[in-house]
Amino acid sequence: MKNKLNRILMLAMAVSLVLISTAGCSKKDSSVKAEADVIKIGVIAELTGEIPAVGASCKNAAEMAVKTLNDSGGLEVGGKKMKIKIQIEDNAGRAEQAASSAQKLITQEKVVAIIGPNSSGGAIPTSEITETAKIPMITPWSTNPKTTIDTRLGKPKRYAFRACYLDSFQGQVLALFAKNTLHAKKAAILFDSSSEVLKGQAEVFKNTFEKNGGSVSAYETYTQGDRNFSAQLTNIKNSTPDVIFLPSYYSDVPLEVQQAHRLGITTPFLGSDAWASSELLKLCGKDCDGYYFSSHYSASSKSPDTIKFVKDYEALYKNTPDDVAALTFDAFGIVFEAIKAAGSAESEAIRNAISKIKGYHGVTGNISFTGETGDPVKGVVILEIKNGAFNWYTDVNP
Amino acid sequence: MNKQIILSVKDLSVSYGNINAVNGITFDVTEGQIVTLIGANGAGKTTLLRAVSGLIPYEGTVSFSGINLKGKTPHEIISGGITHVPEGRAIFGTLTVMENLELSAWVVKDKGIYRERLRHIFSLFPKLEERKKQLSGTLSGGEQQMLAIGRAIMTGGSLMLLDEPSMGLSPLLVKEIFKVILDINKSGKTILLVEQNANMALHIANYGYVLETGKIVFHGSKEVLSGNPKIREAYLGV
Amino acid sequence: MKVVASAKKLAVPAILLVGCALSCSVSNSNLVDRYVELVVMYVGINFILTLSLNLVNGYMGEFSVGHAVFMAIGAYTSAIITVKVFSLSLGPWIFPLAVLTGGMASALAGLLVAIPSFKIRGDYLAIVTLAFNMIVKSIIENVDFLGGPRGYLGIAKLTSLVWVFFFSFMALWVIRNFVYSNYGRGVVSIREDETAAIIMGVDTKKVKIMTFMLSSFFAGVAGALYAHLLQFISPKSFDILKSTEILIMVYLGGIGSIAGSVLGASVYTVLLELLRPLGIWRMVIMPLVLVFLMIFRPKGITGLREFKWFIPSAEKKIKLFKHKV
Amino acid sequence: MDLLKITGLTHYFGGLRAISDFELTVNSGEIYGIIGPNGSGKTTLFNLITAVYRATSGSILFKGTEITTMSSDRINALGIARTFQNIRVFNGLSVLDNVRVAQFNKFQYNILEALFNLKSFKKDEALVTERAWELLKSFNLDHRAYDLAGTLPYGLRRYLEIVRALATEPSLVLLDEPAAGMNQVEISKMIETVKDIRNKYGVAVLVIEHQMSLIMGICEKLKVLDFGVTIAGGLPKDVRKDAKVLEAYLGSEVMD
Amino acid sequence: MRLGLSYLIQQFLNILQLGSLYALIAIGYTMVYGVLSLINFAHGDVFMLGAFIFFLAALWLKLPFIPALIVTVCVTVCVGVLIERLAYRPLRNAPKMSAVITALGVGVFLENFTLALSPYPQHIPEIVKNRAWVMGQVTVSSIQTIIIAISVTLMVILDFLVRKTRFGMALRAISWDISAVPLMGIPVNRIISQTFALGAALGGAAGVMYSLAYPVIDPYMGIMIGWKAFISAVVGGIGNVRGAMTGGFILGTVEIAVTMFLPSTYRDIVAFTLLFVLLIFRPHGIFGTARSVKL
Repeated sequence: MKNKLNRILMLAMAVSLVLISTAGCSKKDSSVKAEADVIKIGVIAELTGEIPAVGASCKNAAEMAVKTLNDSGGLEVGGKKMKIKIQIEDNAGRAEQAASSAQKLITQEKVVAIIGPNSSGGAIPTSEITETAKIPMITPWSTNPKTTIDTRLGKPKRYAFRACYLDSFQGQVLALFAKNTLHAKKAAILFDSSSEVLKGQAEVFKNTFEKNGGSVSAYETYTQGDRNFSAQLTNIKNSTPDVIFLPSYYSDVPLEVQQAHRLGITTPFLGSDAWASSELLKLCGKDCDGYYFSSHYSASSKSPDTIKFVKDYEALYKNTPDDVAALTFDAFGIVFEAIKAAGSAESEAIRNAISKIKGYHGVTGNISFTGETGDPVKGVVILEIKNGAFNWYTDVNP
Repeated sequence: MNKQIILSVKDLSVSYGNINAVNGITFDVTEGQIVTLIGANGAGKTTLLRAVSGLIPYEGTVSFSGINLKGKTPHEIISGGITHVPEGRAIFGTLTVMENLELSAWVVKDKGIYRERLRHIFSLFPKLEERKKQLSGTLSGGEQQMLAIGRAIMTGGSLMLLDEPSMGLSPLLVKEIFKVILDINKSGKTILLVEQNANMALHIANYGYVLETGKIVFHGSKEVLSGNPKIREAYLGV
Repeated sequence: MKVVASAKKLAVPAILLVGCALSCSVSNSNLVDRYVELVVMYVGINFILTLSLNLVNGYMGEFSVGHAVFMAIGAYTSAIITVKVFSLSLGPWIFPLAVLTGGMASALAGLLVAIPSFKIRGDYLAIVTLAFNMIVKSIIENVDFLGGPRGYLGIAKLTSLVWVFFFSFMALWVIRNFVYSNYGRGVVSIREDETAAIIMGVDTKKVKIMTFMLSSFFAGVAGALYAHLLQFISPKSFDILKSTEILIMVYLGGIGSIAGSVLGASVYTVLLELLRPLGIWRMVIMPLVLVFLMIFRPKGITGLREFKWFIPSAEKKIKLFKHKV
Repeated sequence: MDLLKITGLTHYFGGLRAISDFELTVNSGEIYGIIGPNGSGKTTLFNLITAVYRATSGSILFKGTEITTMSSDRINALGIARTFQNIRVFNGLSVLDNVRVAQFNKFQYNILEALFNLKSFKKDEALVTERAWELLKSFNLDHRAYDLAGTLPYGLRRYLEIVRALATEPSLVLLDEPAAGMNQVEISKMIETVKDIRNKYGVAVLVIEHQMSLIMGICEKLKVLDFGVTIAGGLPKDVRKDAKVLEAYLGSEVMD
Repeated sequence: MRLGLSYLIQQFLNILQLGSLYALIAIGYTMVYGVLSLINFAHGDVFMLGAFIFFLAALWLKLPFIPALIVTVCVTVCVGVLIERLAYRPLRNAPKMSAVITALGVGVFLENFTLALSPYPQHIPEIVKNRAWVMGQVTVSSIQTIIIAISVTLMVILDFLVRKTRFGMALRAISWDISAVPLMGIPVNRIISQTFALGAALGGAAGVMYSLAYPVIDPYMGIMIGWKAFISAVVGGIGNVRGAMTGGFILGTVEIAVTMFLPSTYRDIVAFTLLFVLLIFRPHGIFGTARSVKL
């Protein structure tokens, strides 16, 4: 009996070790062979876990970006047309899985750059790994300031970039919008306190709004997975605000808005980029009509790049691309642009080229990097929901 | 009297892990009789009954009215005509007396038979009728034993397995219960009685088997067993 | 004879030394892929977690479902120490101290579950541990000093293969010593028959306190290693899903066995990585594998048996036998 | 000297009286028997002495100390050990460990010494292990010491339970039906064992049993319980002639 | 004004709605626990499946509310019974914890299988026309009324089933002492299957009503609510059907009451601390009793 267990244990250990290393080695061989005319880019997306919709959009846009490029003949690098290959890894929305995905992409798949992860929880550990490995990474969607800053040294990380604007900027824009455009004096806030993004938005909004002479009449929270907001909304209703700021994910928004209406709340809602998904229109129906929210981009934008992107995406996936899709597409665009500019597919060259990008015409607007930080300079779009569509309302540029 | 063998057990063995609780037992029960199995705690009596009613796997054969019971589920065996009053009574404490009886009529499809048996039970145990709405967990030990026997009557069947009906009962109650057992026997049921109270058991039984550590060590008619000095010393305390 | 005896005496420090040296050279050379190294470190951390939960769920037979909470306490405590100390640039030698402090803090928290366990048992105790997990997670979310839901930042990467090896080995050695001491026997006697144990003079309260504290101590150590490996911790990393993951590793490997924890942690962690090519279907296949494994090996891979290296020499003769819990 | 002195002990289960106004005095080194039909409250008595249940009223003095409200492990540390009617050895522990764990109160080492495998731990462990071996040897269980207790045959588990009880170094052992399920040969062996417990280890014994041969063979005094009430007591030879006892326990000879 | 009467009434209605949903799901946990002593962790995911099947029935088959509800319940019943057959029955005699882990595995499987087929959250079309009645400052919506009415009806029916029918008696008999049940000639396996069916039916129905009230559904929606329903079942005393109902309403009340009187951020802390304290004082829940062990 003892011997049997002995053998099982040894066997299991040996098998697992061999499996991991051969899995790694075989990939290494193939990548060595293929390296000549293929550039490999890694994608880390939240395919499973708490925000699978984000991962799905990211995956779709990534596949589309690469397909579009390859169909057009590939990327010209140093006079040679090269194809792009992507390797998509799931991080299940968890930090440790994001880290192992990143490590696997770097050491075994030998990718030259990484797009993703989208959640800050995954993006931060990933950025630490790419920093050590000197591989550039662009997170499409992580708005946490710490993703691109090395907190210990208090200076920007060299290899971490993002395709989106920062939360603080968005929060300020929204607070001023509520104050000046919507003429609100009293605002109520309802947000998901277990989400770092949404809590950040709520805090910045509150500070800016109060600094500019407004008052916050109710500051209510819930946690992820809650579906019943009646108690919080009843409190909000009692505080009689002029506007309700609702930094909530688009899947929660319809519930909140509908429940508010059922409780007889007529105060307008104001949303953040977390609303920006075409799903919201389906989910919310008429309930969200007339509300404003900020976004990274507008699918109804008149920019030719955006129009083409939206058309292609809808043709491929039968739904309107959300901001994650647009940002992922832009992240790829930035990497392609950088490779072209650098004339090389070396990670270091790509990194340097990204940091020098100025005025890249992306789906989500013009994107520039200052060369000092990984945070782009780009504008916030305010959209209005009208007749079951997102309509461009205004742009706010920094 | 038609002396037909109703239950026949051959080479029955049951083991839990490495422990043989019952070790190659062979015995018969003749129709219309009261047969008793006596022996101390742990001698394997309860295990034996549990094997007969299909609750535990065993080796050997058990046949009832000529039908081999091996591989049958307890549900099939019980509806086939064997009832089993388990040790410790095992009444369902959160159910009322009436509910206990109703539940044990699971295999009784005919409403008329159900009412008939209910009347019979209440005539045997008038106390149960008084308490039919009471939660059975609050009954006294004797009443619980009555209910347990009542349930078996309700289930029907021609052979009743009784596991230690006297346990925890005062002498007066024991007498009463044994009287009921005799009555039930007279009404046509065959009874296989497992008992520690050897005196009482042998008193009403026609035939007895003595179990020791999973084996039958003596058997014979009640006169033979009561007369055996060894048994008298070990089990009758005389 | 004497040589053998003294060799045996030296075995533990020797293995520790050789293992440390080996893992040090492996991580400094490029012998092993960084990815493999990372996965091995995950295996190590998961092993510590699994073993520590095995102590409560396997050896003691309780059903704790909120083990990630102890990991969280260890992670946050140690992170605060290193972040604050490192801002004073005191050097990485403080790291083991921080890990141990994380463990201690976590052990103290373990007391909070140990005391209710005197009265509350089984599924009700499971709910107590679950509630504790939720409470602590919610507290972290609400305390700005800890970064709230944004997570705690600025943690240096101090966890290396050497430290993971060192602490895994310590966990194995210490828990093995515990299991084969009178405390350990007391723990198993509680699982087998708590009433009989207390009547036979086992101070069940003391044993429960020791077990919960030791278990949460090592969960805290694992949390500290985790924090300094990923350099980022947030309340989400220690939610009920993490707790469930640890539970699965314990029962997958086999309860009441150190070998079971080794196997459970490695099989689970490695399988999760190996199935990566399946993409989204990975998380569909994984639970199916688990369900089949439980149906065909209901007692886990080892099924209550122990690997002989993990048994102290004096106890080696004890026969291993499958039996029902 | 009074080792155990029980006065006015009463216990109710819900509304049912399990034991009422029970009195008992056991002297050091005495073998005392308690008989009565199943369900008459004998095991309840043991459960009250070892604090599995709390008495509704009455007092239990052991070596002059009030133990009525003490916890089970403290009572054991004072010197009362017991066995159980339906054997409760620790099936998942080896035979040796069953005996070692019962010496819980005898260990001197603390938790840190155990965790780091220090000298004092090893020394203590060696002592305890040696004692366990001695006990196992004298009860002929040493050849199964490394087996899991759950794999022992019924009879050996009964003995293991007795060894485990003795390992706690008690001055009083409560035996709950030690001879249940045994044949005459085994019973005579058990009789010798119980005598040994008293003679070799100097431990007083309080025994519940149905096997008259055992009771009559060893008990110096007897108490008969029926329905929680003491119906007789005294020397075995007197008790067995008591009409009430014959009626209640042995079953009346005649039935109408 | 904040604590005015209409505010209290409004919150009370909220409590009724939330509490009855928790209670419905909790019953599924408690019934299975009653017969098998198994925490059926997959139950929250059966509830999730209920919402998805309802979605499909409404969207694809274009069924109106009542037929869609019936179809959903039928499918979840099949799923519930299938889970019992395939995953739990082989482990009936295995250590209890193996079955619990299997249940966890089945739950994760259901979640991710659904996810693989539908990665985006889905929106349930407005099947029941929602109307709001305003009475003073209290607003009552038709959906709220439907949920409370159906839940209460189901609970009354179930209570009747458990208390008055033979099936219910068998159920209670099994939870009291499973070993003696076969001796009454009762086919235990069939009763267990039926229990799973009933639990799954209630879970499915709860899924339907949940998706009426909160019409966005996703594959992970069953996890949190599953845990909370399980907590409700334990608070009530696991294994006891009335306990589960009470527990559901208690949890709903605590969650909403905390939001009423304290910052909603503290809701989880306060709610779970109360739970912690409750269990210290009543280690077997509100209706649960300790089973005495025979020595």
